[in-house]
Amino acid sequence: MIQETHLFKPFDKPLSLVTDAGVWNAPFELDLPDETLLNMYRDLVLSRLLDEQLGKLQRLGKTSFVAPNAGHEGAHVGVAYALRAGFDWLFPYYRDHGLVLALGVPLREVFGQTLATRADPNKGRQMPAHPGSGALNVFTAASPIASHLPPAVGAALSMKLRGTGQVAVATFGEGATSEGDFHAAMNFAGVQGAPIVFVCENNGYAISVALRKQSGSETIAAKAYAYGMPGYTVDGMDALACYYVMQDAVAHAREGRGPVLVELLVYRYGAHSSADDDSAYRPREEVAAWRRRDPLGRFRRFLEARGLWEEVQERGLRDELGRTLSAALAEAEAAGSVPTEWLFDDVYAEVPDTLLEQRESL
Amino acid sequence: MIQETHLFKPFDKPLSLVTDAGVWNAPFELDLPDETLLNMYRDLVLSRLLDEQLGKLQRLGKTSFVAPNAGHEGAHVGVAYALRAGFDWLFPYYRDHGLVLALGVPLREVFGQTLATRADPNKGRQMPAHPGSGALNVFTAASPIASHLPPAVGAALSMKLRGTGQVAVATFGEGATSEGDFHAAMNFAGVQGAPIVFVCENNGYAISVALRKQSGSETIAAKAYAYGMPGYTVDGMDALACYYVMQDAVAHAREGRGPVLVELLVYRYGAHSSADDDSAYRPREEVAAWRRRDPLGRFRRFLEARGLWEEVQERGLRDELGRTLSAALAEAEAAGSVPTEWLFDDVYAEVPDTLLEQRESL
Amino acid sequence: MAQLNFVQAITHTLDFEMARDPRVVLLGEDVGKRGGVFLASQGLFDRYGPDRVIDTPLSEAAIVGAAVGMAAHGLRPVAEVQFSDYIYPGFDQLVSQAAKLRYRSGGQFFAPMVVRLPAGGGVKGGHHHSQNPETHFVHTPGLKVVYPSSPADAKGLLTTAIRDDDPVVFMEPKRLYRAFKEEVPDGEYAVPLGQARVRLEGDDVVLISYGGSVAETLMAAGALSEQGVSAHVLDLRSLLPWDKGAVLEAVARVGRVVLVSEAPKTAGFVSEIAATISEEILDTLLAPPARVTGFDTPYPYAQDRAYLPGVNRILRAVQGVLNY
Amino acid sequence: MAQLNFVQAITHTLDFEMARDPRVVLLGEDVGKRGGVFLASQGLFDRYGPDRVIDTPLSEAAIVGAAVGMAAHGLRPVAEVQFSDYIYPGFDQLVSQAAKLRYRSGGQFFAPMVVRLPAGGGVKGGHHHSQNPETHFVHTPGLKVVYPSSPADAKGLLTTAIRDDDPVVFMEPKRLYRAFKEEVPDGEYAVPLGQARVRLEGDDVVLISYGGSVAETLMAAGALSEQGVSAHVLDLRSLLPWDKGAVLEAVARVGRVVLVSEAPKTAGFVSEIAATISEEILDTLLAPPARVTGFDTPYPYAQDRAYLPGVNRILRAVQGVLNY
Ligand SMILES: Cc1ncc(C[n+]2csc(CCOP(=O)(O)OP(=O)(O)O)c2C)c(N)n1
Ligand SMILES: Cc1ncc(C[n+]2csc(CCOP(=O)(O)OP(=O)(O)O)c2C)c(N)n1
Ligand SMILES: [Mg+2]
Ligand SMILES: [Mg+2]
Repeated sequence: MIQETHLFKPFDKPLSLVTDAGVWNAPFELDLPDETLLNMYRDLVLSRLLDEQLGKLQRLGKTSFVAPNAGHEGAHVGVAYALRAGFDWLFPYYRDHGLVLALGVPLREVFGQTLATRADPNKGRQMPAHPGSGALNVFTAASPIASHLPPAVGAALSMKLRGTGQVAVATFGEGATSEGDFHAAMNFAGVQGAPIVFVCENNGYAISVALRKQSGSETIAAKAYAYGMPGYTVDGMDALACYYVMQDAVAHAREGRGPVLVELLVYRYGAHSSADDDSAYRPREEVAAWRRRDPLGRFRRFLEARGLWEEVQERGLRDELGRTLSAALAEAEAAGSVPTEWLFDDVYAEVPDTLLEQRESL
Repeated sequence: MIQETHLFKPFDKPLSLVTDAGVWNAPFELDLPDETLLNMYRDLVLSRLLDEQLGKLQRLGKTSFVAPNAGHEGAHVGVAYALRAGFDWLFPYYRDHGLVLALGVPLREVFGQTLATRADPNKGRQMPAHPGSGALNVFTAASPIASHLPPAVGAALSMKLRGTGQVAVATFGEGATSEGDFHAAMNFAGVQGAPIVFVCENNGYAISVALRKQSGSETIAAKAYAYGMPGYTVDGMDALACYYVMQDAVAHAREGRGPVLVELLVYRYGAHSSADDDSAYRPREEVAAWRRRDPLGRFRRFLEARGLWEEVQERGLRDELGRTLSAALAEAEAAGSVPTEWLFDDVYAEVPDTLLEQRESL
Repeated sequence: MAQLNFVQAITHTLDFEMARDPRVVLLGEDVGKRGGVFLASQGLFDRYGPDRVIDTPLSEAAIVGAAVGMAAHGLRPVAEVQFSDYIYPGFDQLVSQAAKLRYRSGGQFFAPMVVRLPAGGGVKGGHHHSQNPETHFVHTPGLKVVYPSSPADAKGLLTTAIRDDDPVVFMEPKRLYRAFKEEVPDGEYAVPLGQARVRLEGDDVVLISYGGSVAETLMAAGALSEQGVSAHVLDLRSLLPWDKGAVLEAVARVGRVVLVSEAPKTAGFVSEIAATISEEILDTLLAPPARVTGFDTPYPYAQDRAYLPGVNRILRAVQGVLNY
Repeated sequence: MAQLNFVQAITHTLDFEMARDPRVVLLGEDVGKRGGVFLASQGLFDRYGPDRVIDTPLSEAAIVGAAVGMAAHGLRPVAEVQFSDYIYPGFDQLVSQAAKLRYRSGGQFFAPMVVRLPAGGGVKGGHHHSQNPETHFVHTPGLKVVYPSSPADAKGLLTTAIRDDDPVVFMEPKRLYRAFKEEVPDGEYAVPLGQARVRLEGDDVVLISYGGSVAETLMAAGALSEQGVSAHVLDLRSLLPWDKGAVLEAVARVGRVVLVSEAPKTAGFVSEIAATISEEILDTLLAPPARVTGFDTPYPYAQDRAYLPGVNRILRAVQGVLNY
């Protein structure tokens, strides 16, 4: 849908399809069924509610850490809907709960990972905000920034070599673009024409470091030139713009035309994490201004304008999702905490003698 | 001299000032005194003769390793003449003998480094082709590709912070642009506006790997965009084009306008090193075609066209340089080989007890 | 004398050294306005400005590598890597550039720099906010390695590290950052590298540790003393150079030793101490040198505390050594 | 059976495994047409094409990291890093991704991959073409580490490494690449990891080594035998897992041991063996375990041979142990 004319050019405006007022404003017809639009909205709201819920858990001392997603939901939903869930591979980072949820990772598992209970298929090995699902090809997130990008390229190369028709999608913040691993991955993908879409959730800050201290280029998308691939800059608060650009980018990769870089301009409303206080480095007015561009509000106005949504549905949805969240949380807690002995499993395919001995010494 | 209009744009032709026939063909007047032109030519020839001499030493078994420079001389001389020797800092790589010579590193030291004699101010610690000079601010070359680039940026930042008016120049091959360190260095320099010129000696191959398998971008200079700095592509077989572009780039950096990336298109006539056989991966016709564009021949025709050079001078110069080389080699050999005990020095500012013990155990 | 916790001692020392020597500059992720994620540089941006407290892009290679060049050019950079687990993207700069610059250039260039690394577990950080990579540094000729366990030592050793003419990896046990306060000398205070500190005098068993584990080691010593066992506790403080003299003297005198470290067991730094002890004073040993260490697994999240060599595991090892 | 040198054994094994299993792919700098700078993949590009023998850009992070993703996705990549000294730019991918993938994902994802590393000194390579970084790998839970010393072992262990479901760092002593030939089985031939090889039976002293140093160790054993001293020589072959059983059995029986390794001394892998020996069989020791290693300096150029633990240094250590 997005034509070659939208291919990134320096100083282009970010691509947007729905106005702040919720009006469809694109050079092509909307071609999504109402049901899909409603599901998208549901996922936007679910992600926001999950975020609030996780914040509560952390403040209650039930979990050690939270990485707020609020403000990224439009990007998350747009990316998730462009993928073939369980077929394509997703390489997410720690600020992607909304994305993995929309892709189908069960809430129970997200809570399980947050609380390190047996409900976490990753066995409670990592800090909260590191989701992963073998069943859904969601490559378990790792903390070292950008370190998942070279593996994502490797998986994409494997897809290409074996002609599986799959695509790899990797997400990361704009801070991640400064790491050598970003460069190594982009460059190898570019040279090999690997079927991968690099998705930068550019929220303007890496913890406290603002974009202009992070990167000399005007945009993140501009970096695509250095690797001979197309780059797009997109209004990341516009879920449909994210979706349509991603859909094209994924098709581009799937058709064997090589990798794409997509930059989604978002904002994190909250602090970097539960360990951060952002008041030292971000003006409150800036946060407020971005909040007015909220992806949920815009999508809701869009639905309302099309006659698909009313206040009563909103209340119903929020009630229902609230119950879903509580039920999933209860399930995750009920699964029980991860046993100490699991500490020694999965270092290797088989537990070696040294670790058996060490397990004894506990 | 080189105007903003020459600033790199994708698909620009490489910048050239002297035609293959040796005719000055630039949009501005040549402003170099004859003496400088003659010195440049002398340095071009000296570098070529040194290269031949080192090849011989290696074939005779007198040294273990050689990294041929032939084909890079135009770039080397152009870069060297744009620097303030002994004031600015140079961060060279292993294919830069011509460059360090033209900057003033004594031939004796180059031979000393090659033969690991006491004539090497670096004390014979590294393989041949790793020059360095504290006296001339030539940061001793290290083998890991691109690893000198972050230190070069650090030095440039120090120059900026302290307002010394110096500039750092770092050279590297096009293969080096794939390393994460290249990216880390370019990005940090771009953000900080560090006074550094990145000079890529693009000879089209990294050992056997051709450019199109190395990098997805059309040119190396195009990568400058990703870091918000200007990038130039230059005919690296044209010493004067290299010089004038470098002069502008160095001025740009010195005036506080930030870093620049300069790509010099060259070719290495020989194999990657004395350990390489290039016939497996490079067609002979390609090598022959590039040899016809030789920087020495072009510069000589240029001098001849201006009435500055004749066959008799050529013979005189080559004889003189031959003698200079022999004398320097003899001096370097006479200095005597590096003593075994030096093995334990310079690990730390002072030799620690552990190393004193280990020295005893020899 | 002020009562400071560990991280306050770091801030105070950085401030002291920056005021004293204009060549000292800080660089790292979030070290500016934010004051670092652990607030180790809090207030210094306001005091010394963006030229001396430099927020870097998110690249450890840029941080460590730029520090090398700054140092070679005459500054005294103190680089912060946000967690020691994130040294790896900058590892090549550390081992190939920082550690080898003086050697490869025959002493023409050198890199007087400090790399500060908040390290160690016990903070529910999972495997990328808990590791103890000191062995990698100790095994890299050209580096010096320090790992203090208390606020006063932090000041004394950071002062020395900043003034040292060689690259120093300065590790900080992050779980002790705010654990306790102690008197830290206000003015000039430098502790030489390579000197262990006797934390407790004793005759029945020698306990050797460093960094975060000194806390558990001292607790174990306390428990032992209640049982009438007198432990001699050595806090190494500096790992390269490490205080062979103090270790051999104490072990030779007592004959029994337990080495405590959070790092994974296999080929960890304390293996070096054990090897040296058996190499040099075998005949004085009344029992085999025992190691109590982290496990040979990635650092876990759920079992954060179980991974650490805790008091119980130390006591069991001491029993083994005493009953041998 | 064919007479092959070390590097030929590697090529032969890669060919054998690629023919056998279409999931096996090679990647690295110059591994294609050029066949690798040591010619370890010579001919394989012509045979298997650019999809299975992949020339990569000059980035070890890309090489190691892409191998992780390929492996997780179902291939069996064999990555070549041109010299082991150049693993460092890819070190984070090795320790943070390859080593921890299975663990962090609770076994949902894993990386069956091999990273081949031409390693070691004695080739006039200076400090960046001579290093022995095995200790870094051995100290990284999640990795397996192999370092054979002969063509037949190279085949047997590379076969096992490629088929292993965990990431294996496969080190190759480059100075032995063309040093000698031996019989290498033509067909199926796999040597399990974790089994030392007795290179010589003996009763007076145990010599333990691996990789390139096995050559000098055997020469020293030859010299000893002429002096009437019978050495028991163990070639570890595999460093993680390492064959504790064989080591403890031999040392307990003989009572005297010398450990030989090219890596720098401090906190090197053999320190682990010395520590384990003294921890587990202290009372069987008739002399302190001795180490003969590389020096705690960067690897030099001019003194290339002096750096290596040569026959003389080994013999001196044996004398020390015998005369104790
Ligand atoms: C290699 C590495 N260095 C440092 C960190 C610490 N760290 C965690 S998140 C973060 C900022 C990331 O910013 P960005 O990529 O923009 O993502 P965002 O959090 O804004 O979504 C940093 C520096 C890390 N996790 N990994
Ligand atoms: C980190 C690292 N990886 C690999 C190598 C091995 N190596 C030495 S030179 C070289 C090719 C460099 O090519 P390029 O940068 O284009 O420079 P050129 O030799 O063509 O001048 C390689 C791969 C190295 N020295 N360092
Ligand atoms: Mg961000
Ligand atoms: Mg090249």
